[in-house]
Amino acid sequence: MDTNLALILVLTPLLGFLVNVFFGKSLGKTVSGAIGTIAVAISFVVSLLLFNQITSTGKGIEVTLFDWIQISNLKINLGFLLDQLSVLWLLFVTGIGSLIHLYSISYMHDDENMHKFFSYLNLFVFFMITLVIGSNLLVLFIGWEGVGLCSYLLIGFWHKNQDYNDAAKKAFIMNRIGDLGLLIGMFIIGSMFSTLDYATLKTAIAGASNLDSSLLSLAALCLFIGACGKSAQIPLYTWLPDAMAGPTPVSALIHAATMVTAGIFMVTRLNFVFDLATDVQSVIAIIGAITSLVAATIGLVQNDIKKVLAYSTVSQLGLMFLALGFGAYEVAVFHVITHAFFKACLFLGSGSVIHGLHGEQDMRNMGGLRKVMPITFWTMLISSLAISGVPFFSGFFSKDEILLTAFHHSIPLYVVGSVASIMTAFYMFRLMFLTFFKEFRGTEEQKHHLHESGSLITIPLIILAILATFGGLISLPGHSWLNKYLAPLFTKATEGEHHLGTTEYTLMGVAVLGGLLGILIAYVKYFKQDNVPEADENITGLSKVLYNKYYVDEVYDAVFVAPVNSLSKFFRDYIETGLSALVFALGKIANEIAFQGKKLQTGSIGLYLFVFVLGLCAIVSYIFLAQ
Amino acid sequence: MNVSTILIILLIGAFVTYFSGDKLASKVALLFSLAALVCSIVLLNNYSAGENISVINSWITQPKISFALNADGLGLAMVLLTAALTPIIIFSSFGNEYKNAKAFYGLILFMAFAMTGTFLAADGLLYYIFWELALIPIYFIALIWGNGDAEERRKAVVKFFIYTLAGSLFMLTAFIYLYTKAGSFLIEDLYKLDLSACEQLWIFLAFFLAYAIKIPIIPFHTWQANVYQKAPTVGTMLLSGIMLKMGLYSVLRWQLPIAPLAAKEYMNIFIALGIAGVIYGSIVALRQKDLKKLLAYSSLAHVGLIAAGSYTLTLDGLRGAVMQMIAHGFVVVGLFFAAEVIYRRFETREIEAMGGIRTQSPKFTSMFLILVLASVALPSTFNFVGEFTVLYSLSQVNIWFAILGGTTIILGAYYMLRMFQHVMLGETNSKTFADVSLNEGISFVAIIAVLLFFGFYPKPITDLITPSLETILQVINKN
Amino acid sequence: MIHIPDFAHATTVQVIFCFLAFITVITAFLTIFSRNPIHSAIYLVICFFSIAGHYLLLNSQFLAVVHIIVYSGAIMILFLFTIMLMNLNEQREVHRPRITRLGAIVSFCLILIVLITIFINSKPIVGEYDSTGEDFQSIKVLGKILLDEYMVPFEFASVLLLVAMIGTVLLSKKEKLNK
Amino acid sequence: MGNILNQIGIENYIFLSVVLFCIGIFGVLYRRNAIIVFMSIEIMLNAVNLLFVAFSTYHQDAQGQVFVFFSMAVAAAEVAVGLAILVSIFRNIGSISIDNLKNLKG
Amino acid sequence: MNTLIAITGLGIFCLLFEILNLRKAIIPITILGLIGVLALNFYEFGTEQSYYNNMVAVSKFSTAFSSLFIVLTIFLVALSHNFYQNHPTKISDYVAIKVFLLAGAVAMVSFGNLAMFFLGIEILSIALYVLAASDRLNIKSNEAGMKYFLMGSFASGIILFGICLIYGAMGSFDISEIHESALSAELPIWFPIGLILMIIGMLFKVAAVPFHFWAPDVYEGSPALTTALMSTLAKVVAIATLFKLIAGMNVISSLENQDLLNTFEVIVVIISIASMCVGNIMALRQVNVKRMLAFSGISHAGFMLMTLLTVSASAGVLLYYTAAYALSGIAAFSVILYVCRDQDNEDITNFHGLGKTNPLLAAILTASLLSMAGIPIFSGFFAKLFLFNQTIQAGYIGLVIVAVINSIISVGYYFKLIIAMYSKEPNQERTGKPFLIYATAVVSIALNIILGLFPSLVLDLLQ
Repeated sequence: MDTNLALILVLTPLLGFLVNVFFGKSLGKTVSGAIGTIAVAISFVVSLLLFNQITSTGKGIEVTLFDWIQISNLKINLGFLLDQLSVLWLLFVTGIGSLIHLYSISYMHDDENMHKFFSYLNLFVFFMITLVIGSNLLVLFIGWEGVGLCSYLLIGFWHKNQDYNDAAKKAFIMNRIGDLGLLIGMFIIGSMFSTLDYATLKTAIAGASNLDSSLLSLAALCLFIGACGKSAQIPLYTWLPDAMAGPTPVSALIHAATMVTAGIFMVTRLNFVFDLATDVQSVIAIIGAITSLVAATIGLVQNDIKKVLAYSTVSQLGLMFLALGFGAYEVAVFHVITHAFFKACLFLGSGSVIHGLHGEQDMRNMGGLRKVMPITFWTMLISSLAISGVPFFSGFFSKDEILLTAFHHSIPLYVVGSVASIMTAFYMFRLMFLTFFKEFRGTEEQKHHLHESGSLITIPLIILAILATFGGLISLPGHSWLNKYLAPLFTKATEGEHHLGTTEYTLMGVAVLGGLLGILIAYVKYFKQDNVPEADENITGLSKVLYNKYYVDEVYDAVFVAPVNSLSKFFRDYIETGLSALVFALGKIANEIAFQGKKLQTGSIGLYLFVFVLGLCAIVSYIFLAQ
Repeated sequence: MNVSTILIILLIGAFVTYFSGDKLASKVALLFSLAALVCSIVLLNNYSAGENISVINSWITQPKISFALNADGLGLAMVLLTAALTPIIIFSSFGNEYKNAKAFYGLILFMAFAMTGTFLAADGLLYYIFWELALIPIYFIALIWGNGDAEERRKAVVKFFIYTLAGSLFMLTAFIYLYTKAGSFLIEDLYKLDLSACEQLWIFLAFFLAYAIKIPIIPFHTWQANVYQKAPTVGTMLLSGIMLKMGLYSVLRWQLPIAPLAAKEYMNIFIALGIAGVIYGSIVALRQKDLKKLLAYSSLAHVGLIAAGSYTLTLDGLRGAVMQMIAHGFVVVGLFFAAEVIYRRFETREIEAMGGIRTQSPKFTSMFLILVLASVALPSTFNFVGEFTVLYSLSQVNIWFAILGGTTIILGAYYMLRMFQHVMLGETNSKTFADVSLNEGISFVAIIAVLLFFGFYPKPITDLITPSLETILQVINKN
Repeated sequence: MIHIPDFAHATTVQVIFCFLAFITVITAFLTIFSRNPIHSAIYLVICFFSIAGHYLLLNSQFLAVVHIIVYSGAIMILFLFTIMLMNLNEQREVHRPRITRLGAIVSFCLILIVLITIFINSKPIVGEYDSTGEDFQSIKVLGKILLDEYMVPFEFASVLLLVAMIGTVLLSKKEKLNK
Repeated sequence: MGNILNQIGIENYIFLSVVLFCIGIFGVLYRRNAIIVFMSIEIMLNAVNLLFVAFSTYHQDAQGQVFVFFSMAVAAAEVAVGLAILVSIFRNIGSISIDNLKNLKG
Repeated sequence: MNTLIAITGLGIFCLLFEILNLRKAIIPITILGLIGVLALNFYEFGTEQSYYNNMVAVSKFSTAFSSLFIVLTIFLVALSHNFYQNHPTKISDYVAIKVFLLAGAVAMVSFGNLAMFFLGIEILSIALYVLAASDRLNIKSNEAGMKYFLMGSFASGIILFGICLIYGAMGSFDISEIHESALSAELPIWFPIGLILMIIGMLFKVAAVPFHFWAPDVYEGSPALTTALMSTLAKVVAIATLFKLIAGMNVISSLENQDLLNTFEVIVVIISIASMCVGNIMALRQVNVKRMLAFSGISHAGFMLMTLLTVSASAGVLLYYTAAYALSGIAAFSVILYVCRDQDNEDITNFHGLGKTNPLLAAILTASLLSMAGIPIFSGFFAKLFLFNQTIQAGYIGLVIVAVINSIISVGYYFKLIIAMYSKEPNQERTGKPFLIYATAVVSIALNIILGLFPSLVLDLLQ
């Protein structure tokens, strides 16, 4: 029964994918969209069933399908582990996934390759599910790389544009850098504990008497590098903003709600490993904090609506890692969930805007859409409030938890996190003001066509907005359902719920004030003073640096890509030809000797006989005289 | 029925094909290659049923040389690879017209014959003979049916021939030396030899030269890219899909067990060479202008990793290497076929001249992409299984090896995707690109099916090769 | 060591040997150094006669006669005919490059020194030479040996001569160029 | 009668023969006139013949002398063939200098 | 002995046919006769016997090599038909000379007395001088004949001097007597000097460096069929005789007694290496195919000389090597004869596109070149293999490595020809399919391959 359920869970999206691949074109756009959506929806239903089962029994379900890879001391099964964590993830992956599929039916309706889009989405869901429910690291790795692939496919969905293709390639390769880390981490773990299976690993670590802690730290670090790649943390974050080249639903699903949280999932999954590697945990926290700040600062000045959201995603992911770094896994998970709600909603909202403007993404050319697109506006506003940490929206609770945790561990990181939060509030409302308020700044042509999106788009928005509002309820301070639910996963006693004391309330207040401050500044700057960001060429000073993302891409290009490319050219033009010439040189030398030798063969009998006699003398004297 | 049947089928096939005339040649060749495939599957069945399908007959009395074919799991796996790829390769050529087709297909079958023999031979000399025999057909295939400037081609092909022959002659010398010690060329007698460390080193090096050139391991690879580029695609497929594996297979079968001390002593150097090949090949591949050359360098990178895996002398390393060999064999044949498919339509191999194919040919794009992804070892393809195992084994030797070798997954993705982007994506190409025909599609689908099936379920192959690899390891570790 | 003849107490035989040897060597050199081929041929004839003298000294009269018949009588006549036929007597040899002469002299000295040194270095034959007293070189004995023991080579020599004959014919025969 | 070699010594014959042989070699190398070269070769053969006879006496054995007959036959045959070749060369190029025979080289 | 008599008789018959005006029958009857002789020779195989005061000593060695010579002569006679088509009046002479040459060759491997050896080698040489110069109106042929003659007689003189010294030391020309007394410690120095001079003379005949200079010029200048004869039969005869001399006169043991063995072996090794290197490297830049094969022959001489290091054990190997080499040589030369019929030279350009115009002949030439290069399944490979095996067992691994390197170099020029045949466009019409040439080519290459598949057939003959 469990096996069947698990298989249905996994295989329905795959089936959807296959159907769409092979028959999508002939089925027509709507049907193929429907098939895609239904496939994910079925998975969602199965997830619900499983959730129900888990909550009632409190025990995870393990399913082993067959032996997959045999390595001398490792036996790797293709198997699934459905426990609290994975089912939780399943719920929002398939849930939000279904919504976004639904949304896409309308959003992508004008695209000739819609069936392809749905097949890729389904494939993504398949891989994401695999990632989440794999019973060992290697199955996770299938999903891990698989979602990377889908991300590649979907970013480059409009493949006629080579810039998009570049972005897709960049995403894939950046991810692969992380994947190498993950692989190495797996290798170390595999050789240390002879297993990659979560359950076995957990017992093995618990039972191990004298662990080589430095090796384990190394493993944890490598795994974290993997997480960095997938979850867009410094230094591997640059792909995520570029990934916005893909269709907006993709950004919502993959690059906001689900795939990018895989890193957090993995770290949480292996909490027992990271718990033992405290120095790595500090690294994670620091990197998370820095990422959140850096991304937030860049987000401050971006003008592309999706780019703002992308940097915001990076920033929020940074906050989650901050929490992970303190071992507050459930807090991170909480934020993952709330973030999934409001960020998906934001992206879909922005998608709705872009859809309405026929592809315009520059906020400088927007404005005043509040009236034309009320539903979009309201849902986005709710989500913005949530992300800014305005009280009682879901983001408030989760972000607050993170900051609280940070405060308890490290004041500096707390400050960094808080600053990032304030900035978040600022740029989110900068976005809101620039997009929805004041007058429309686009062309007349666009203005003429402005309209609210259809119901297939607005319904998911509304659902997500509701979730973004109330999502915080699952882990109210002091009465956290989530913490209880997740408790079986963690070996260490969790940080526990923070007692709501003075400190906590003060901090909460500070956070709220900070959020409001950000909103206020945005209000003043973009509503009151009616500023519109300058055109690209007029941006100067610090803003220019920020606008150009600290030139990180350029630096990477100069430090990594360009050297590799010139090295490649150098190898191709010099080493290869040189080596080749070296081999040919042997032949040339022989030929040259032959050429010289030919001169010796003069045709003169006298010379021949002379050499004959010399040879004779040499032989005879060597044998008889050289004693 | 024993393993010589398959050799006989292929040999007779070669002659029948030659005499069947230009028109029928391709079909006859396909028929015989399929017969060989069927035969190899039957043999595999018999083998798994525990039947003895090896052959040993004395051939030359003095010096003692036997006609000995030994079919163990490893050999059979390679035979199966050959037998499966040959029909695919032949079938893939159906879209091309070759002048003097009877000779062309005859040579292909003959080459398959020789390569199969190499994989099966259990007598050093017989093995050497097959090894050399395999060289002749490919030489002619590349020379006569190749493409590009004739003078350049001649140069490349002759260099290839002389180079590989040079390496193998040293191997022959080593074999003769072994014979003077063992009094027999039979592999089990050679395994039993107790050589001093110094002797082993020299023998190891002599073998290494032969294999390093054939595989190729840097810096002995300079023949490769040019020949791949100049040879007709069928030849390139044979070379990269099967012939390279001869070298790798031989490392496992001959080099390591015969000179284990040297292998152990200098393990790190040879692993490092393999890994250097990975990195070097990947980097050079990045900036190639010719599609086939790019694939050639990618091949260099992949086989570097396989070689590194073999030299780890661990069960994982060997097993991973073998799996990777098979996987790489299929994938590289597929990729070269994709290059050929493009060539058939665009008459060019310059990457610059391509692009914008995707919009015109969704099927081809999908299949090509799957092959590209398999080549970069995406999990769920067979290549991943192999690569993971190899990298794991490397990590057991030294974690740095795994890290450096692992760069293949980054660099590999970089150059392959870059290639894919420039070849397939972008604005629709002005030239029309007809989507794959049924014939072409069948070849692709066959390859992809194999890669995906074993990607999820590599157990049959693992079970097949493990016992023989364990035997080899026992020999390696005998003292 | 070289047995330097003691001229003061030399026996007749030794004197004759030295004389003949001297003639032989000198005429041999003259053969080579003469500009005119006819002179060379004549010197060579003298050289052959001196060699025949050596044969006589060694008491092999039959061989000496045969030698004179074959060499002076046949071979040299052949040479002379050829020279005359080609009208070569006046022909002046083309200029020989110095390097050729130098090379010839060098190799001559070299091989002479090498061979002589080797023979000098070898242990000398000490004591009396055998003299069985049996007749071993009369015509009778030679005939017996030649036609009994050496019958096969004798016959085979005829094949040799036959081949030479066919060869010369083949080389000189003019064909009708009918095609 | 005693062995004549008791008075002369086989070594002297060897030396004489070697000197003669070397003169022959010298002649072959020194002269460019093919006829003289032939003659030099005859000198070489005669040097050997002389030594044969000397050895024959040394061993008191007739075989050496018998061999001289064969050697003479060979010399005659060689001269015949050689002159035939020479004649045809002379017919073709009107010269018998072996220096003119340098078409084949390299 | 019977073989020798029969061959000589056959030669005389050939001459008679001309008198009887049976010109057309000469070649078929000669071939039949030679086949008969071959049968006779086979019949004698295995009998160890000496005839006529040990003038002719028949042994396995001599019969085996004689058979090889006879086979080669059959091929050469068969090729004569087309080659001498334009010289109908001389054909009997040509054929008779070849048959007598064979008699000389047989005498050289079955001699029991140095007189026979000397006469044999002279018959062979004189016949070759004649054949080399036989294209009497062609200045190149004249030159070749003259060069060969001068140098050959020079070498004959040295051989004769060697024989003389041996006689001086031994007092006998009989091989078995020499064999026995060679071991006595009281030998004068004349014996080893004589031996060395004889060996040097024979090295000239096999064209080993530094006595090789004549070979390329003579091969190039001679009529192609003569070149074929020289590069196959003559070379094989010479090396076999050299081997027999060394084996028959117990050279190794006697040199060992006199502490000269080491230096002798060093000399052999040096000459062998030099021959291989010079032959192969010089062949690289040759344009004329015959000249190229001459250099290739020099290098093969170097290979064959390696057997002299292991005289006691390598008779079979030598037989195999010579057979393989000569058979591929015959096959190659048949094709060359065909291709260069109407050409005044044998440049590689003549072979352009042969693969297209005459695929069979091209394949045969390819096969024979591959055999010479030592590529498996052709007997050339096994020849090298057995040779290397033998040599490594004797401990000369360095020599083998040099030989291996040389094999690699040799591929360079063999493949030049193959490439010319297959990857260049034909530049001339090639009409006609002369049966005898085709037959010779096919049969010789088939024999070559059969030897490759069943090396034991030949190899075990002399074990």
